[in-house]
Amino acid sequence: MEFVKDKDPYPDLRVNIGSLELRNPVMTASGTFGYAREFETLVNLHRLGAVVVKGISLSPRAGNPPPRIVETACGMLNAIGLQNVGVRRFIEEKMTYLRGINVPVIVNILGDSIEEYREITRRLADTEGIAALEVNISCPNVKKGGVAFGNDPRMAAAVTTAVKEASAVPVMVKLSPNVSDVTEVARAVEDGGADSVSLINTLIGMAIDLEKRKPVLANVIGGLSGPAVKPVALRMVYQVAQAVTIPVIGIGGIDCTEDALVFMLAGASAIQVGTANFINPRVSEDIVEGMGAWVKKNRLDSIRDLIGALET
Amino acid sequence: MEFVKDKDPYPDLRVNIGSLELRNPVMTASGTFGYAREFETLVNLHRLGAVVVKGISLSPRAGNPPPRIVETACGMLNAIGLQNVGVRRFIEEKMTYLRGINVPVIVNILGDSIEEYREITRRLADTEGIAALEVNISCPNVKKGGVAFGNDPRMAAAVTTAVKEASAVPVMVKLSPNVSDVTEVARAVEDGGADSVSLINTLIGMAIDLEKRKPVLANVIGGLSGPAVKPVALRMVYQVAQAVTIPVIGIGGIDCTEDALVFMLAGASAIQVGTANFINPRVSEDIVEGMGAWVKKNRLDSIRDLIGALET
Amino acid sequence: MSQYQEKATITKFEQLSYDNIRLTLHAPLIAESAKPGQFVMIQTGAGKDPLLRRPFSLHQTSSNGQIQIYFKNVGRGTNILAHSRVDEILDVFGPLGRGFKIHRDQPACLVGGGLGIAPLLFLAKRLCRSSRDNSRDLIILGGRTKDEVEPLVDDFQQFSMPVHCTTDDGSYGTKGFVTDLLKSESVVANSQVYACGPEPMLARTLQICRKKNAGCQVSVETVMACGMGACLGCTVPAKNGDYAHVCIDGPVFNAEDLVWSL
Amino acid sequence: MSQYQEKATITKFEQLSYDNIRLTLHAPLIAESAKPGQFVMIQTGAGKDPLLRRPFSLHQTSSNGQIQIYFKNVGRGTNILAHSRVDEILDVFGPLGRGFKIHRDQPACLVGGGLGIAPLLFLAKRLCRSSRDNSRDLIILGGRTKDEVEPLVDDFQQFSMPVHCTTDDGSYGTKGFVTDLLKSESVVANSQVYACGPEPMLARTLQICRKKNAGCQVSVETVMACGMGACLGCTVPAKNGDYAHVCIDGPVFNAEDLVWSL
Ligand SMILES: Cc1cc2nc3c(=O)[nH]c(=O)nc-3n(C[C@H](O)[C@H](O)[C@H](O)COP(=O)(O)OP(=O)(O)OC[C@H]3O[C@@H](n4cnc5c(N)ncnc54)[C@H](O)[C@@H]3O)c2cc1C
Ligand SMILES: Cc1cc2nc3c(=O)[nH]c(=O)nc-3n(C[C@H](O)[C@H](O)[C@H](O)COP(=O)(O)OP(=O)(O)OC[C@H]3O[C@@H](n4cnc5c(N)ncnc54)[C@H](O)[C@@H]3O)c2cc1C
Ligand SMILES: Cc1cc2nc3c(=O)[nH]c(=O)nc-3n(C[C@H](O)[C@H](O)[C@H](O)COP(=O)(O)O)c2cc1C
Ligand SMILES: Cc1cc2nc3c(=O)[nH]c(=O)nc-3n(C[C@H](O)[C@H](O)[C@H](O)COP(=O)(O)O)c2cc1C
Ligand code: FES
Ligand code: FES
Repeated sequence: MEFVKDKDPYPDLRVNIGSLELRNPVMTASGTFGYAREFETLVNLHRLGAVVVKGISLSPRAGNPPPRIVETACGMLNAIGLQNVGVRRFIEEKMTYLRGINVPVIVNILGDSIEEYREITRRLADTEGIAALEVNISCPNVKKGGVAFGNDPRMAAAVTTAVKEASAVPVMVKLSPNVSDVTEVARAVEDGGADSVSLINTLIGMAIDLEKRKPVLANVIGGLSGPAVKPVALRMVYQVAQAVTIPVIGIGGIDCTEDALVFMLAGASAIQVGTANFINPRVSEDIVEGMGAWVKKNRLDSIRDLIGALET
Repeated sequence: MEFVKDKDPYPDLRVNIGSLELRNPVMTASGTFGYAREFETLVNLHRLGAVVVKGISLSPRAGNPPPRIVETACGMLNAIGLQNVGVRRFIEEKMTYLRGINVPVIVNILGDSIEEYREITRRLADTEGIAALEVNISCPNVKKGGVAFGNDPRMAAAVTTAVKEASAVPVMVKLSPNVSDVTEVARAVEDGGADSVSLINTLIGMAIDLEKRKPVLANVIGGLSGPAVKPVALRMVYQVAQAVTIPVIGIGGIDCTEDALVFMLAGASAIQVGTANFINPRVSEDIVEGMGAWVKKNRLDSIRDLIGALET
Repeated sequence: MSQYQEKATITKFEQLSYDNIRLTLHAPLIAESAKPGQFVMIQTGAGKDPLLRRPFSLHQTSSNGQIQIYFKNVGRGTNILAHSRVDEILDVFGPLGRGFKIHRDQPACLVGGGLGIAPLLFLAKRLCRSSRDNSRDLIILGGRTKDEVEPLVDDFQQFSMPVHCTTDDGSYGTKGFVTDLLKSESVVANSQVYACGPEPMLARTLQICRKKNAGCQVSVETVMACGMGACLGCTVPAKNGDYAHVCIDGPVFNAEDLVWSL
Repeated sequence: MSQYQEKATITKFEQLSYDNIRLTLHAPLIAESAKPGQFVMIQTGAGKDPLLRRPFSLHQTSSNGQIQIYFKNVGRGTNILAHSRVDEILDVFGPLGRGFKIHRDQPACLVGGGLGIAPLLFLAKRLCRSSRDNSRDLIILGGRTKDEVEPLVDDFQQFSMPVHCTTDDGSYGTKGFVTDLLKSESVVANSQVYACGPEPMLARTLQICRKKNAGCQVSVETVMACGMGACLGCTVPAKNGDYAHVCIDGPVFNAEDLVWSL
């Protein structure tokens, strides 16, 4: 799609995720930004590229018993257990606010079965104000949950196709890093009809309390996120960007402008900020500003010139 | 195997790796302790449980061009490229010293083909003073190298069998964390005849220099190690310990006594200290001391009481 | 209920005992809007280890833009703070959570155990400032040893309320637990108890309040990542069957709304 | 060649210019055994970020157990050190690597560019202490601006050797590069040049030495993890086709043994 060289004094940060045009590449990662409202007093939401909301399932989920989180070296483990209000209450209680904040809203969905994925998609299909769906096929926290889909290319493709068929908006599929070959899954979901892929979700990890002789998390295992996982995320984004033709969204340990930009060099058309929102609630907006300043300083026509521009 | 309740005043830290009895569970990880001699002025080598030497190939390898290492958040990436003196010079130049230090020496081997693995094993078979072999089927740094074996259960089993047949000493197989299901590979090498498994090797990662628009490592990708990977390592050790009946050696981000002990709670019969040797060259001996103190403080009969004692 | 992220300069460093430190910070926006029982999230280090902010109750605020936290050095984050110095700058985020609900018409009984004393100073100030009958109010402070209690007594004595102290080892005040005192002390029926401290103490406090049918508000702790309702990590089981989130539904709860192992 | 891991107390903190700091540390074992050109690995932070030690040349050692490092604040690790204070303790590991080979019978020419000046003070001291003819020795110090050079000149002037200075911007000494001076200066043929500084400077120095057929020893830098030959991460291409490891084969090399982009 063509961009009219934009007139305004601001640097051109616009990017395309397939048919979805964003004013800048900075999104917030699912499960780390609530339903956006939590951040309204801290972030100028309308300045973000997009907001990805907490994962939604067909019926409400209470989530895992505590403890649900534990800090690790330069990272954290979480076993929230996909607690969420369910698709009905999401539409009734959350969407009204989300429609008003003038930023593309991407709804992260999850399910136990292809049917559930299809059904949530149907429910959301006739809801106004949703810019895209992000399909979580990779959440490691719920035993019967997404993990199975994310690890099997065929299942991953099947879920993608089911959602794509029922969806009124572009479909972004979120990949799991807990696989031998992430490019294989990426190609499978591309063939399945995905409009884009986002990665990485959390790495499966564990922490143990020596004195108690017990796992720290009630769920035993949890998802690792934060700066610790950035090198793995960057490598996978680089590999996937070369393996598929659809846009790639980079996620994993991003907490500053420089991080965001190296993910774009590796081939990401956009990025998501996750755990960093907990440490600096303003970080997503800070990165948007930082990107603008960087584009100006380096006299780029557009941030798009950076996508995949890595020299190897 | 039975232990005679030991008489000496020291706490009982002895563990068995199959037929191999160690005076304590603390080993040094391959590639992070050179050929032991580098540490002779800093560590009382004879106080360690075992020393695992840098990976040895059939013929010498120059390794990758620089830069080979880069620091990451609570970790580091390395792309040494398996630089080593080759099996002949290893036997001639290194073994004489290693025979003299009164600590079990475990030789880490690698190859491009099953034949190479078998051939190195043969060469080492009639070398005095080797306590065990550790088979690296997982080093992510060399494109044609181990990674293929480590990711394919059948190939992993085949390498294991080849080495086992030619080996005069117990065979420990070192597993890659870059797989969808590490227990599947673990079971495969167990069936292949492995006497024990050690894990994890490094996670494949990448770092990018924004200004240069280039990967920091000349090899583009490298292996992630250090505290950052500990939660992933601990989770995999826990899973593998439940999947196999042979002893498991825990590796990944261990830099203190508490780290070592939680790996044993998760099911490890012994542990290896890697990257931490670079930050505190004395760390392996410190951990041995710390274990002794901990066993005394908690009035355990033996450190062995801790192995797999995690309550879930 | 607005929140602020302030670069707060340390204006005062007080080591009240070997492990217990009180920091005064210049954070005008937080100072102005904070309520007793609310907390702040503080970034303890410059690097990424430790990664997450640490939660601390507001110990006091002042009209000239100062806030205070009172904390114990228990680990990596608090250890860094325990080595901070005047004029250093900390990134402070707050005020967060729901504070104490002040029942103006009921006699107040403040019960603090160990570091649980922290939020009560702020509360006591508010209580005596708000025009109400303080004559039957009461403060009970307890700790393991003298140095957990004594250094704070003066600050509490500035109010019209009587201050009773206990220590587990009897090194200061009455020997025993705050709850022993709470039981024996003639806590007027129908008074409102505001408690903060270790979980067993809070559970015991609730039992006593039930007997005396006094209201019981408690401030509880969990591990936290965000402190603002985004991570859903700070859950505790609630009476109604589902989970409460300490950072937004609390940290102060009506004790009857939570599940206790009594 | 023994190495030591010492908990070294900072005894002196000197900010020689905005970004350039000199630390004096009490590390008797290292001080006693160190040779000019050797380096130490220092743990900059308490936490695990930054994770690895940082390498610094030994700037000076003293008979009373003190060592000095002279460094520039370029990143996270050096920034932490730049904010350290007297009486704080640093974990220092060394002495490491191969230092300069002192050729007693040859006139010495010390050439330092920017932070490359650091190891030369130690070397100059040794050279003038060792009973040899210093009459034809020479010191050339250069930097981008005055504050990279001037603060160190006094220390170098304590020796019998003449000290020449250059700055890129001419704000101090001769305008230009150290190598310009090296060319013009009557560096006696068959003298031994000891150089440390940025790679282009070292390459240029080698070229000049070849013309003047003077010996050329250079101290080079790479990123390092262990500093002691264990990680094999610090490689540079060597003339003989394989790799040299800066931490054990260097950091001081005969320039002719390395590969240069001339
Ligand atoms: C709402 C709230 C208000 C608080 N107010 C205060 C206060 O006013 N004064 C004060 O001293 N402390 C307070 N705490 C507890 C304080 O947050 C912890 O002591 C602190 O996070 C420990 O961080 P650390 O890095 O020093 O310890 P870590 O290294 O993280 O852990 C060291 C030890 O402290 C324990 N610990 C860690 N986090 C907590 C926690 N959140 N609560 C209890 N124990 C913990 C760990 O289990 C571990 O045993 C509060 C906690 C909450 C949730
Ligand atoms: C043998 C040896 C001796 C040295 N002696 C001195 C000395 O006496 N004084 C001094 O100021 N510096 C010296 N250095 C360089 C010093 O080690 C680096 O400046 C330091 O490691 C930077 O760490 P940092 O965390 O502050 O920077 P980082 O945050 O790690 O990196 C910041 C910037 O510094 C650059 N950098 C990182 N490591 C090095 C390195 N090893 N060499 C050059 N640039 C680097 C990075 O590329 C980056 O651009 C020496 C290096 C070596 C190998
Ligand atoms: C507390 C928490 C909750 C999360 N919940 C979800 C979720 O509901 N759905 C999802 O797809 N990913 C979820 N994630 C994963 C993040 O969206 C992101 O992929 C991951 O954390 C890596 O990015 P980061 O390192 O920037 O946090 C969650 C992460 C965290 C830390
Ligand atoms: C510099 C470096 C070199 C390594 N070389 C080898 C090797 O030759 N063979 C091997 O099996 N593992 C090698 N490893 C992997 C380590 O043995 C270990 O499995 C890994 O680093 C995880 O442990 P750690 O986090 O404690 O370092 C190397 C690791 C590092 C950091
Ligand atoms: S701490 Fe994140 S939701 Fe409460
Ligand atoms: S720095 Fe590790 S071998 Fe040189």
